[in-house]
Amino acid sequence: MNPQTEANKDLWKAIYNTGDLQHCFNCSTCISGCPASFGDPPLLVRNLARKVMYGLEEALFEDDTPWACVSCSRCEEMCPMDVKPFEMILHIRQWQASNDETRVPPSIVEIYKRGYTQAVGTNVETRQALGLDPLPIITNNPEQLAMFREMLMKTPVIAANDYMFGG
Amino acid sequence: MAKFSKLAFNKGELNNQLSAFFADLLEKNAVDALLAPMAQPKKGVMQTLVTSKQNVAGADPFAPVVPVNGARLASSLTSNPSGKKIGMVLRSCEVRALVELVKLKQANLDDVVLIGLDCYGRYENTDFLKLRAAGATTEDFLENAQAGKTEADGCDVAGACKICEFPTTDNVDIRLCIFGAGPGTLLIEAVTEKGEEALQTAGRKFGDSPTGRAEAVKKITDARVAAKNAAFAEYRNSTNTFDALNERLAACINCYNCRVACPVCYCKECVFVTDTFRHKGEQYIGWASGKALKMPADTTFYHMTRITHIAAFCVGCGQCTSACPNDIDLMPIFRTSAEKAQGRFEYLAGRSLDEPQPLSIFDHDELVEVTGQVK
Amino acid sequence: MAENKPIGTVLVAGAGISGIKAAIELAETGYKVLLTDSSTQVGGILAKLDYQFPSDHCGMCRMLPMVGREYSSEYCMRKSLYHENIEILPFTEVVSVAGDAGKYKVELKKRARYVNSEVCNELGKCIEACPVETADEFNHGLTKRKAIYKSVPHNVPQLLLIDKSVCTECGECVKVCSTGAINLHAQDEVETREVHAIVLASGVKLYNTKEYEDAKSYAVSPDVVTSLAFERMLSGTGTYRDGIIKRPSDGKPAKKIAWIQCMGSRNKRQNRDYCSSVCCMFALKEAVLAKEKGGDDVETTIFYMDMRTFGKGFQQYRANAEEEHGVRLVRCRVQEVVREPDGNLRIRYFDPETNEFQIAHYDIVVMSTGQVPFDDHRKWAELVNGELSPTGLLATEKYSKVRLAGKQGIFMCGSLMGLTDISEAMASGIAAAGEATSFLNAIGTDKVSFEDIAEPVTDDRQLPKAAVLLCKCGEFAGAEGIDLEMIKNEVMKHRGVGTVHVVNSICSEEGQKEALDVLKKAKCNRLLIGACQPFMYRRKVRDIAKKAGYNSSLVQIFDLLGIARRGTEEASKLAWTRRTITEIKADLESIKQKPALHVQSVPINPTALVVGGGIGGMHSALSLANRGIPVHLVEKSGELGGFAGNQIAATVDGLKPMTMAKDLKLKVFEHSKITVHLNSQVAKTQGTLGAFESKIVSDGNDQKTYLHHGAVIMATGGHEGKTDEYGYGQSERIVTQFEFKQQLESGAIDLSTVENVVMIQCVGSREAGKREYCSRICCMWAIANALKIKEMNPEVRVYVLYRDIMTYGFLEQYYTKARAAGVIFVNYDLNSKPQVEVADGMPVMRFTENILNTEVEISPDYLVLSTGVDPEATNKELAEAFSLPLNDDGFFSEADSKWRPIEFKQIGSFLAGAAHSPMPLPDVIMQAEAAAQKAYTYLSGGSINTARVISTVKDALCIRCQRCIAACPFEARSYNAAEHRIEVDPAGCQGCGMCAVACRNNAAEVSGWSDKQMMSVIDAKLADDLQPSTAS
Amino acid sequence: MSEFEPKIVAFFCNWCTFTAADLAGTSRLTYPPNIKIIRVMCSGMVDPKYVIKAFLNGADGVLIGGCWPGDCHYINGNLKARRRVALLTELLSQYGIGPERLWLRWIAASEGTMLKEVAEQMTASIKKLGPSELNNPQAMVA
Repeated sequence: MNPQTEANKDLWKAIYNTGDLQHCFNCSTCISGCPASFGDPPLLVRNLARKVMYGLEEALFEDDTPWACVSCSRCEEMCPMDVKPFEMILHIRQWQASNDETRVPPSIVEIYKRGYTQAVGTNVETRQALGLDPLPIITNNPEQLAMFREMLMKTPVIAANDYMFGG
Repeated sequence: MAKFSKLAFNKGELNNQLSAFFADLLEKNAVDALLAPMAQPKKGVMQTLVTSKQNVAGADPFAPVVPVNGARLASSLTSNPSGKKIGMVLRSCEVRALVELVKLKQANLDDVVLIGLDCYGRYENTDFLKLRAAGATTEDFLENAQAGKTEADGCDVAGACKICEFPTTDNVDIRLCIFGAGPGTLLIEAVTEKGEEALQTAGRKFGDSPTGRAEAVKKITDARVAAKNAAFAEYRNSTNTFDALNERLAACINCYNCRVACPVCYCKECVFVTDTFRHKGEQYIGWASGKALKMPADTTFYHMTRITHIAAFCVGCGQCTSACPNDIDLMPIFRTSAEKAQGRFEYLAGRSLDEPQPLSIFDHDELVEVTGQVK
Repeated sequence: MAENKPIGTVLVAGAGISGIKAAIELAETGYKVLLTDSSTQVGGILAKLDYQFPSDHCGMCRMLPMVGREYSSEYCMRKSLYHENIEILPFTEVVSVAGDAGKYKVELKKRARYVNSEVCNELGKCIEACPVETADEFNHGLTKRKAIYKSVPHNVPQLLLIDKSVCTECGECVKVCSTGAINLHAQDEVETREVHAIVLASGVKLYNTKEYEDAKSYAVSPDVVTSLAFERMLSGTGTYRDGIIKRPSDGKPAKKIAWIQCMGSRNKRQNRDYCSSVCCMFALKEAVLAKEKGGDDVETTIFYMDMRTFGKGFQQYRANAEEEHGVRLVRCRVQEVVREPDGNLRIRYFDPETNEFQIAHYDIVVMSTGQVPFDDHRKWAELVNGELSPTGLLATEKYSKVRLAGKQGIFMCGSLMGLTDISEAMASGIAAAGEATSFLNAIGTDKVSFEDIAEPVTDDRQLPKAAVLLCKCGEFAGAEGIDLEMIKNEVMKHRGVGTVHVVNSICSEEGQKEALDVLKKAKCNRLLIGACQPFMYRRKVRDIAKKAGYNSSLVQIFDLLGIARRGTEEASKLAWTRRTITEIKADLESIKQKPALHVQSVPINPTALVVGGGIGGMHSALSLANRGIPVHLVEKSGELGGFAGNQIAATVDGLKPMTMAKDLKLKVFEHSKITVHLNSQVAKTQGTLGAFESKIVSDGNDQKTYLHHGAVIMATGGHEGKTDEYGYGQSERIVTQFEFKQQLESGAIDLSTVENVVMIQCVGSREAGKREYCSRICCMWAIANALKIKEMNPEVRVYVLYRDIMTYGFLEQYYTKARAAGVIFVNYDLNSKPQVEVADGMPVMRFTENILNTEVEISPDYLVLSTGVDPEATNKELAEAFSLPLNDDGFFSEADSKWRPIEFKQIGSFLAGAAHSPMPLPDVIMQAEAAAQKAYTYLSGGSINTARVISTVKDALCIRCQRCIAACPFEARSYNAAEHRIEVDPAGCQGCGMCAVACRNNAAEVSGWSDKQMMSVIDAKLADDLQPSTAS
Repeated sequence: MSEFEPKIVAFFCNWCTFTAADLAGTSRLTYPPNIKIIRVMCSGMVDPKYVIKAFLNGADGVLIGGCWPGDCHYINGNLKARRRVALLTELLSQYGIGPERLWLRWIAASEGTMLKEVAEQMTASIKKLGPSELNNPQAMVA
């Protein structure tokens, strides 16, 4: 690869503009304990940081591994140079999603629709059996749900792809 | 390729031819002076230093006698160099001792042309004089020796020579070769450039070939080695306790003559004659209390200490045995110890000028077995 | 009568090795020293280390004085330290510092130890009786100790103390103590002392895994230990007496050991953005030792980020560790250690070689813990109201590592300056002492005169007649005592004994008075005293003997208490009494044969020769000249200043070498005591300490001058390395770091037209067959240039291809700053070196981006090569001229890489700066100051007292075989060709006796250790104990 | 005669082994009294004459204690001592005094326990070997 031709050296400004990224000295602490690095292909946060540093736009664009991150933030806890790699992962996801709507994860549609990505509040009988009141889920409270949807619509990813959310 | 120059001689003419050769060396300034065994006016053959050709007439290098090991003489001549180029005619034990003395800064070979002799061995000095008086000649000795017989009416060559595995000389510039040279012929070999140059200035022509020399040398060496191994084994089995050693040294009177004769015992004054060993009366009484103290004391102590001092340098010339007024055969004591000591450090006395002597060097990671401790 | 100026006194706070070195240097120069330490033992961290690299062994005693050695202790420093001018106060803290420069009042709190060591006979009964057991912090809790304990296993005498935090005051110990040494209610004592200067050497607080939370994910099992704890596991006196390394949890021998580097260091998140400098070498050494002690089947792995082997000989040690000992280095910092149910420790790491994750199991994991310096600095800043620098450390004067900013008369050294390795601690200790002596000299304090009480001239021909005194102090009355009366009668009969007298406690005033009377009456000429702890009272006993007319070299003290104590258990009192008699008779034989020895006074030409007029050379010259020592400064070029002084305007850490050099040049030329010889070179030097003669050849007018001087300082410096690699010379866009800096500063490079700059580190360095050492400063040069580029034009892309970035210590923050500025650091190793071609005058490069595992092609506008530092070519000729050794890399070889870094083996010659090895400017100046101080110690007196016990040559016996010259480890013997005899340098000789053994007939002999003496001692020792001695 | 008590002459280097002996003394590690300690400045100072003198005067064993290679205060004294002991054992073993009677051991200053072990091992092994032939009154002391 030739950084003079195939790289956008200011890519990091577009993706993760806190200046923390530059502190990375590739010590591999983040990846040696990362649960997602067991996957195939493994999530290598160190390599993502490197790609951002070099400005390898296409390679980063097609890279699916940021989505494998389970947000356990171990990398953030242990990074000696405070690069906050978990933050970087989120920023990469945002950057990918805002430039390619296929990246928008279906779970956002779920959140928009039902306020949660997973079925919540379905365990009514068990809670009653245990003498607990039912969960105050947002779908039982339409105004809140509307306010919630209005707020979501203001976020760039949803605003740019309003067709997905029954506009 | 070694260069040989033949010196033919009719019967009885060996010494004359050699004198002529030495005279050429001097006359044509191949060397400024020559140290060679020569017949003395009255009797016997001794190393003699001459500077002009008319004095070499008595040359008799192959006379089977070495009254004093030549290394000691070479040391006196060169430790404070004369500035003159000296030719020295020496046998293998003398050259090997000299190599050790050079490393001990007691001799300097820069202006020396070493002329090595093939050696069948030497008689004790008294025996030699007796044989010469009875008319034996050097050539008779050489012929008998070539036929393997060194014994002559009751006398034989020294014990050290019988077991000496170095009949020929190394580290020399010129060699006078008689092994395997056939009757009436002697080959002068130029070993180093210095040797070759000296021979050329003396007008020698090269081109002859030493047919049969290698086999002859091998034959003699193998016989000597076998004799040595037998002698060492016999000594080591018989004398393996201090008691046995004391018995062998029983006749010793601490006259220290063996030290004087030894070429590699280079101290000006032996520590045993310095005040370190001039004890007080109370000390003798202390040692004798409850024991029987043979006087003079420090006999075994002297011999054991001398062994530690020269074990690394001993070349097995046998002069210690020859020098002992009470006929103690010291040579086996020193040669067996020397073989073990030099063997332990893979060192051989007299082998090479640039091989460091065992106790002058040491290494951080060697001899771990001595303490047997891993870090 | 000149008004008597006070004797200069210096407080050295902290008795680690740098504190000890500063104290010894000051004491040797003639000043009084108060050496305090908060712990009970002398030696600091080093008391715990049995092994130091590169020899992988100790060697601490090699820092004891060489010339004035008989004024100090001459035995292993783990036992204890003693010097006539040093007063050691253990377990003592500095509470307050009042007054200012030259007149300080310091308040010292001697903390209560509850055990009075003056009387304690260390029988150890109290320790056995004590019921309380707690973790022994000396072995990092791997072993146990009692409430009353010996703080350091190998100190003699043992300073016992009670740990009141665990002591239940049950009084068991008091009951069993036979000397009443224990007082449970002792109080701290506070004492105020006046000193003229202070040297702070309190060392550094070490990171420990309990206190700091970033260690939580590693310290998961007792088998995860710190590097210091691991040292205790290696030590013979440590946790496992047999030295075999076992797992602390279950004692199983450890066969697989891992080290994790940078524990607590290089961690911006925990705001410890610094490197602790020594842990990499620590780990390499421990790995090598683990294999040597544990056996070949021990596997050692070190997880690291940069293997920082920047010092002299460090890189070669690493290469040897990898090749000879198979230590495996893995460039990956691990996130956690997991303890498996079976106790094994699991580590998952990303292996750069295979580019895959690996999981490995280890018996022991060692955390290479570094330093946490800041609290000590705050404490000292308050105490001496000094300033703190932005990095949180005590601020120092510009260019100086040892002079505190704005605090005249207060200096610091050792790891207080930031964790240092041993050779730097030594150099800083000597430099601090140097600055202190300059200060004491300036404020006009006086020195101790070493002339002892006049040495009585005894008639050597007198028959030896010995007086024997046996000290009977309190505890001999105890059960295990020996029968002094029987000894008295028996020894009286021995020939040559004048009197035998039992004295009551020689340590007390009355005892000493009684002894003096006995000695005066007895009219003997030799004295043998049986006392306890012989080394404690040696000076007092010698003074008594001299007052009574005895020559002090004929006084011998033997440890009567030691012999008595050994006889406590099994043997009967009678058997031990007879053995004591044999010991006494052996000592009698020894002193009977001993000649009276006298101190020789060697005249010293108090002039110094400094070779090399760079910043280091000029600094040494000025430091000496300011103390009245005339200096000849010889410089081979036409001007002073050297490489840094003439060609480096500014450095990244704000130093201005050229301005500093201009100022130094001015001072040097103005100084009346300094004679400068430009365009001159030393052709030949002969002589020894105090009497050197050097032939100087000045090519200017080709005349030879002969200089006479007493000492030599080699400050020959170095210059940027040369190379022909990576296309250097084929394009003016391929330049060295220094050339790039020149062109950048001169404006020859217009950065606005530049897009990409690539730098390559370790060009022709750290490679077999080339420069096999690390030049220590080129990483900083590269980073400085990179930061300069980014500052002038942030748009320029800068790549630095490196193998290990050597920004040790607090230079790490510049590495962080460079990355933050966008510089991209790309790691390469020897089998994937970058490729460079030159196409129409421009460099075209290909290198491997090892993180993304792809090939990168780039044609940079500039390719900058870090070519390291070469020694001066003239070192070879100078080495021959001075017959001083060079190492294989072409730098001068110092006497001892650790313990005598700025001295040569040959006494009187010193070295500093790049002559020793490449180093940054502040270190050059520190070594220059240290070299000046060493020279000053010997030159200041005009003459020096040699030791009594030195080698002599009896010319009559000497055959000049020169075996003794090769045998002398200190090159203190030479062959004088003109006079054809062997000469001994009386100041250089250390009395080791190796020449005497090499000499066959005692022509060479060490006075006081003659063969005659030794053999009579052997006789005496072998004489039957039981046999009543005969009339002799 | 009571049980054979060997006499062992021990040359201890002042810097390491003598300190270890001191340390063994103070930390109650008593070692057998058969060891007769002679202090020398360095193991490199032990002249072969001393070892021979000791054996000829009836010593049953000679122990030389030195610093570990690399620890020597005089840099290489111990290495020279090791060569001399190697030479001595070669020469003396011919007359019945082999490596089992002439020991060289590295004992560092902090290894009090090692000193105790070495002293005990040597005393025991020479007790087993029996007295040296020169240690009986009838032997003619030459």
